[in-house]
Amino acid sequence: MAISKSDVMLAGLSREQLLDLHATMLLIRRFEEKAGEEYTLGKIGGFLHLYIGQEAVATGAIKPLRPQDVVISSYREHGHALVKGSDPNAVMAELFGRSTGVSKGKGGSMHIFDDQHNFHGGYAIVGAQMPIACGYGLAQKFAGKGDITMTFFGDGAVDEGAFHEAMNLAELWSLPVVFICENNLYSMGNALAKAWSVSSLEPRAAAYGMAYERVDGMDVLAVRDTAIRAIDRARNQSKPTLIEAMTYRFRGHSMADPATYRPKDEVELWRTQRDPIVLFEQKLREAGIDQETLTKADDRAIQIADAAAAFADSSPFPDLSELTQDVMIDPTGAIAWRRPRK
Amino acid sequence: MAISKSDVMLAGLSREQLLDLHATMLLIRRFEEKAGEEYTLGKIGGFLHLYIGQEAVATGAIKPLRPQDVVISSYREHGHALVKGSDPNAVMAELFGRSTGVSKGKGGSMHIFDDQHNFHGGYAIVGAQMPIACGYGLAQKFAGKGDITMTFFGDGAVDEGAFHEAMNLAELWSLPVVFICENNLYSMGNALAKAWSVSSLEPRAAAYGMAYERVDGMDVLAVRDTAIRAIDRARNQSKPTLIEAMTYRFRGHSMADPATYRPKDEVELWRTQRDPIVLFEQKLREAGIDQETLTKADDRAIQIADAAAAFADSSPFPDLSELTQDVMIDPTGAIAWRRPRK
Amino acid sequence: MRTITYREALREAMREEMLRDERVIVIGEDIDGYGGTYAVTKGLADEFGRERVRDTPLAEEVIVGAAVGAAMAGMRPVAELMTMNFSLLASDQIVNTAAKVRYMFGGQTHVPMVIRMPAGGGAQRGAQHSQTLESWYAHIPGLKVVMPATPYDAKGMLKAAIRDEDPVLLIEHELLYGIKGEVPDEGVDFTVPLNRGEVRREGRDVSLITFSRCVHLCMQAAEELAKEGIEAEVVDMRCIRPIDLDLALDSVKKTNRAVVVEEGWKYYGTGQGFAALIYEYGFDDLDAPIQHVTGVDVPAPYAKNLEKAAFPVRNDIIDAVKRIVPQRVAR
Amino acid sequence: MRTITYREALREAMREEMLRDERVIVIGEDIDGYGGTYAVTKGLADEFGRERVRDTPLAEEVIVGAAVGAAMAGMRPVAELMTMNFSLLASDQIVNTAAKVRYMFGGQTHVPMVIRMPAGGGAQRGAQHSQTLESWYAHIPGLKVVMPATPYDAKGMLKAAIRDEDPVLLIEHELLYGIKGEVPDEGVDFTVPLNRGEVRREGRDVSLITFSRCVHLCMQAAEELAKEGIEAEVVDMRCIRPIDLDLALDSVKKTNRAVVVEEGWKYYGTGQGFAALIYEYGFDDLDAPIQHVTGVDVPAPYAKNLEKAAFPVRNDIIDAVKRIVPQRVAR
Ligand SMILES: Cc1ncc(C[n+]2csc(CCOP(=O)(O)OP(=O)(O)O)c2C)c(N)n1
Ligand SMILES: Cc1ncc(C[n+]2csc(CCOP(=O)(O)OP(=O)(O)O)c2C)c(N)n1
Ligand SMILES: [Mg+2]
Ligand SMILES: [Mg+2]
Repeated sequence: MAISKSDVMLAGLSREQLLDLHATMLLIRRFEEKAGEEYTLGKIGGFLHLYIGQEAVATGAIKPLRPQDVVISSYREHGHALVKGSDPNAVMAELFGRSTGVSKGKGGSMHIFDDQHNFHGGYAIVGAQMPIACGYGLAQKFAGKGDITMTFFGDGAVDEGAFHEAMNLAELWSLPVVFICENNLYSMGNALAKAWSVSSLEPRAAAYGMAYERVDGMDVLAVRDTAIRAIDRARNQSKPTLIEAMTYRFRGHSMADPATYRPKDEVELWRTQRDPIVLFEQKLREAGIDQETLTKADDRAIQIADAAAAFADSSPFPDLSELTQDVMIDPTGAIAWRRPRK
Repeated sequence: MAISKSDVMLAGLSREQLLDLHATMLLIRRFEEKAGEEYTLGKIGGFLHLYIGQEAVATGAIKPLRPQDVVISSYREHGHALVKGSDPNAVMAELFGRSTGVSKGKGGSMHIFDDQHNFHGGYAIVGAQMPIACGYGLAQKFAGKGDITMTFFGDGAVDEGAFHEAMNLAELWSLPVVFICENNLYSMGNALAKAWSVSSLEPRAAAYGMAYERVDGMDVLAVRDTAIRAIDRARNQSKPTLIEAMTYRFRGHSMADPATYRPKDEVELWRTQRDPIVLFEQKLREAGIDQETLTKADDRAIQIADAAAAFADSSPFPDLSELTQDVMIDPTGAIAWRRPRK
Repeated sequence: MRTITYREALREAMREEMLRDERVIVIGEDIDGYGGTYAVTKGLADEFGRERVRDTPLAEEVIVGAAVGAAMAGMRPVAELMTMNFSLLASDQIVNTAAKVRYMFGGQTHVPMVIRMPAGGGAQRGAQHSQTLESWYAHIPGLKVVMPATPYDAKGMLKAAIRDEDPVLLIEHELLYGIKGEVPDEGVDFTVPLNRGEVRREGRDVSLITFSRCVHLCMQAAEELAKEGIEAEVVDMRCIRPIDLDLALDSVKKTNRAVVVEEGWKYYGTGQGFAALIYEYGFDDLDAPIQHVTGVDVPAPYAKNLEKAAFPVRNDIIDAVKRIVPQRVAR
Repeated sequence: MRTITYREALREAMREEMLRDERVIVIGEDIDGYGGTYAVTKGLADEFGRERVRDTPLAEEVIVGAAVGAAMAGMRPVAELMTMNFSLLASDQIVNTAAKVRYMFGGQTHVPMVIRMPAGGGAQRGAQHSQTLESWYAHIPGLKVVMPATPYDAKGMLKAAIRDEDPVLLIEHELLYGIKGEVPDEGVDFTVPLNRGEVRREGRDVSLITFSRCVHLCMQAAEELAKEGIEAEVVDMRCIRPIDLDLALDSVKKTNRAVVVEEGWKYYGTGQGFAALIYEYGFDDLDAPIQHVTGVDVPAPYAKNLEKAAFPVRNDIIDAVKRIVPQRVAR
């Protein structure tokens, strides 16, 4: 599955494109590390689910999308938003719960939404994003502009009824939706074997007659290749695809999780042998890109992450009037309504 | 799929066994016809879903069960209860909403339950019986007596999230449950092609790694054969099976349904060419059973059905005190509880 | 004005809005092949095509979830759930998605979606098919919940709901589809606001605070009571969320007595919500405790006689009124 | 007596009941591998084995449905839902199966099952993870719904729930797991009845009617008020269904004033149910309208300052009390 040096110039990508993929993965990594730190410092509250280890999936899959395409994800979504174009400052500020956050500080880590970049959430009920993605796909089909929706979810989400209902509808109605399961082998502390009665999603896709590809989620180029095929199928044939990206989260489920349920060597193996950034850098070096360029990119990522935290920390908390804003568009709808008294 | 005369004496069954299958199918047919009449006369209210056309499925599948095994079904369940041993009088009285009904008249046509014969309902939320059946299977597994659960549902139920969650759990936990989908090609007015993204349940079973068999649901001996294999798998290996029984309902979805959505010739074809009772009688005659025996069995079925209706009609309505009985076992739990005043 | 059924009124509302706005689509189980379980959507697929009027698989969670997503993406979906009982399978999408996305995403999106569904008992449909759970959804900020009692309101409120920018649950009643009432001529555009109730009958002695099918029961009870000289005011609350509280308060200010009438279960339900609010804001106007007529606190029984005893009837209302209105000599 | 945490109390309850009755099993998401999201079930799998303590896939509908079926088939399942927010995915099985089978099958079966789940907000978990929806389930005949506020109650009520023959929803609170309190020594068998509340503090001036975490807020408020000479009685209702109505009525008879305190949403919620019942049966005992302290009627915001403003705090209770209790000179 790995793409060797002999591949047409690393999947035919230009140096710029390659470095962009690299920089994007690094941005996520450094952003997430910073977020983790800030959580420990008490700057971020609630749940914080880091994406460290899975960077190649969001990067490889989302980069080939057009700006008008929609991305919908779970609570582990900072990475997806960043790849889709969201401003790191605004994402970090959201984690801090500040008024400058993408969701005005009202959503938090699990509810990033960025209308401008068509990153449409940030859902924290496992599996719930898949039916919603179907609705987006349906609307896009009606609009007829060739826009598509890509939705991300975990291996645990696959067991929810929502997955089943959404898969069936997407195939039945030929919706332009790319479903990407980020199979990181665990749903919280539950290992795959205690959750799935089968060991791959291939038969699950077949259950709906849906196109399926399994891809090494630690190989950003492989993910990109696979995504391009699925995007094309959605855009040009209005057909869904289920992609199973094999990956691993290097940290606990959330910051609250000491993650004792995974064998130490397993974690070590993935971290040391399968780090998507390390693997990609190796390839880039082999393709002749010098270490300095790579290091610079990392410095830049660290800078952005630090700046984002500084921006967030210096941003104001939402005004208290925000508490009752945005419940509904109709201002008489939000509360027990009282008629204006004459 | 048809079983020819040359089969080992019709699947190796004795004359008594064959006639029992025949009588059982006829009982369902005549019982349901009678129920339909009584509904038209206003003796039965609410929804009434007749099983006419599908008799071979319940008969073939349930007959090989032991009394201790549990059967759980949907709202189209009179037939299953009758095969499991329920008294036609008590079932008909339930349809009439009388105190002599199996469920004391409180359940009605959709909520037949007969503890004595381990017919455990009668559920009217499409798909909901499958998770429940998993629970029964789990309890049976704990009990370790080799009892099993068999559950029936329609082709429409397969698209509900409950199906997916139950299949996965049953296989994952190796539960002794036989899942039987009675694929009658329609869920209410919706034809299969407008509901399923695939055309068979085979890939859906494979999605869970579950054993699967498709069977001609109009051939009672074929159903029986298939069921025996599945029952054996459940009883002796504690493993679930998904059986897809191809069948057809000769009437509308419920008595309220004029069933205009099905092509006339399609209905005609099934009724005239694929009637499970006619087909079985043909075989029985070929095997040397005389017409008189068959006619007598039919007379007997008609008698039972008529007697059941007469019994039901002469039974009293539940006492009004029943209204607040049976909500809970704890009498202080049922209502806003008031402390006994000193 | 013409006289049409509640069913026809709903159908006309969808038809007119589909003609007016091509973003309006209708999805649900058997809305085409079967013409809708209660024949509300009959003919729509033929007129508007099977792209805009879509039969779905039996899968309530994705029906509602897809409607929410389509609404967020710019459509105006009307989702039909066969009955409110099945909305439980979609309650997560209703509560955790439809009601919350606007707020939790800081106002960047909204959900102009309608869910239509019949509720209620009284047709021997048994325990799992006779529920009316509007108080569940009316408990949730971010939703609108309305329950029209007449063909006029059915049409006007459904049209308003489809045009509304927020998610609206329009709850019908299985026993109202056949009732007839006056509705403006076709082509006369009108809507009924989703935040106002209506006094159906004026009266000075007691306020009957009610909604949906019970409005009709209350009207009958009021007629009977009038014969005995008791003039009941019938207040059709119609909107459960938001609630037209002042309508109820004004009525109680006049009558000083109230009976809340609903067919659902009593405890933690709609009527207790109404009562608590009337007490909270109209405590001094009340001369007697509010009486409460509700369905009996048990799962709906099937048997005809039990079911009849399980749901409120006209005389329950009359009895409740007489408990708090001083008997007068008929004039 | 010893002092243990609410979390430990719950764990002990399960442990003791599993020792006592081999029909008791525990199922849920991550109750083994992860030791429970809130570490309540930690160690149970090691002690009782992975047959009786079962991690499930993420599939709330089948978790609850299977628990119901297993209960009907003779087991005593305790199902853990990670939080109450996810119970919506299982609400059909709770409402249409667990609550109804006994009735609709004419008393032939019953459902001795417990669903444990934490609810509530206050930890910046955001809109989809901060809900407390007990009034939904307490609306439904056929269920018991209880919400312990102390380690003693947590243990005693969970033990009672496991022994109960009917389906019980035991709703915990995310912010209570760490609190400590006195609980009888291990081995001392005790239960707390599922139909009685408890007066936590006596007082003559006003009744604070509350439950779950708000009991503690009310105790704090009462301490403060006492400094000003106002003696508040804190009534921990504890059981939402069935409700120990007489406990509330007796208190109000004494104080003639009540404030209902809850963290959930106001409209059509638990507190409105309490209030409506107190008015209905204690109308003449009330000298002022019941005040209502609740969460603000919006989805839970994430930002710390907004979240703080969204849920009740001690001072909200104090303010509400002062609105109806005549100020006295401190003695
Ligand atoms: C319906 C529902 N059930 C349970 C949870 C609690 N929960 C949050 S994340 C999670 C694990 C999900 O695992 P997976 O889908 O594999 O995604 P990952 O976290 O590995 O990215 C669980 C159980 C939830 N949020 N929603
Ligand atoms: C969850 C749910 N959705 C919808 C319905 C309404 N309904 C009752 S039966 C039925 C059709 C079911 O079709 P199928 O599963 O094929 O069974 P069949 O009636 O053909 O035996 C529908 C939609 C229901 N009872 N429950
Ligand atoms: Mg995972
Ligand atoms: Mg069918």
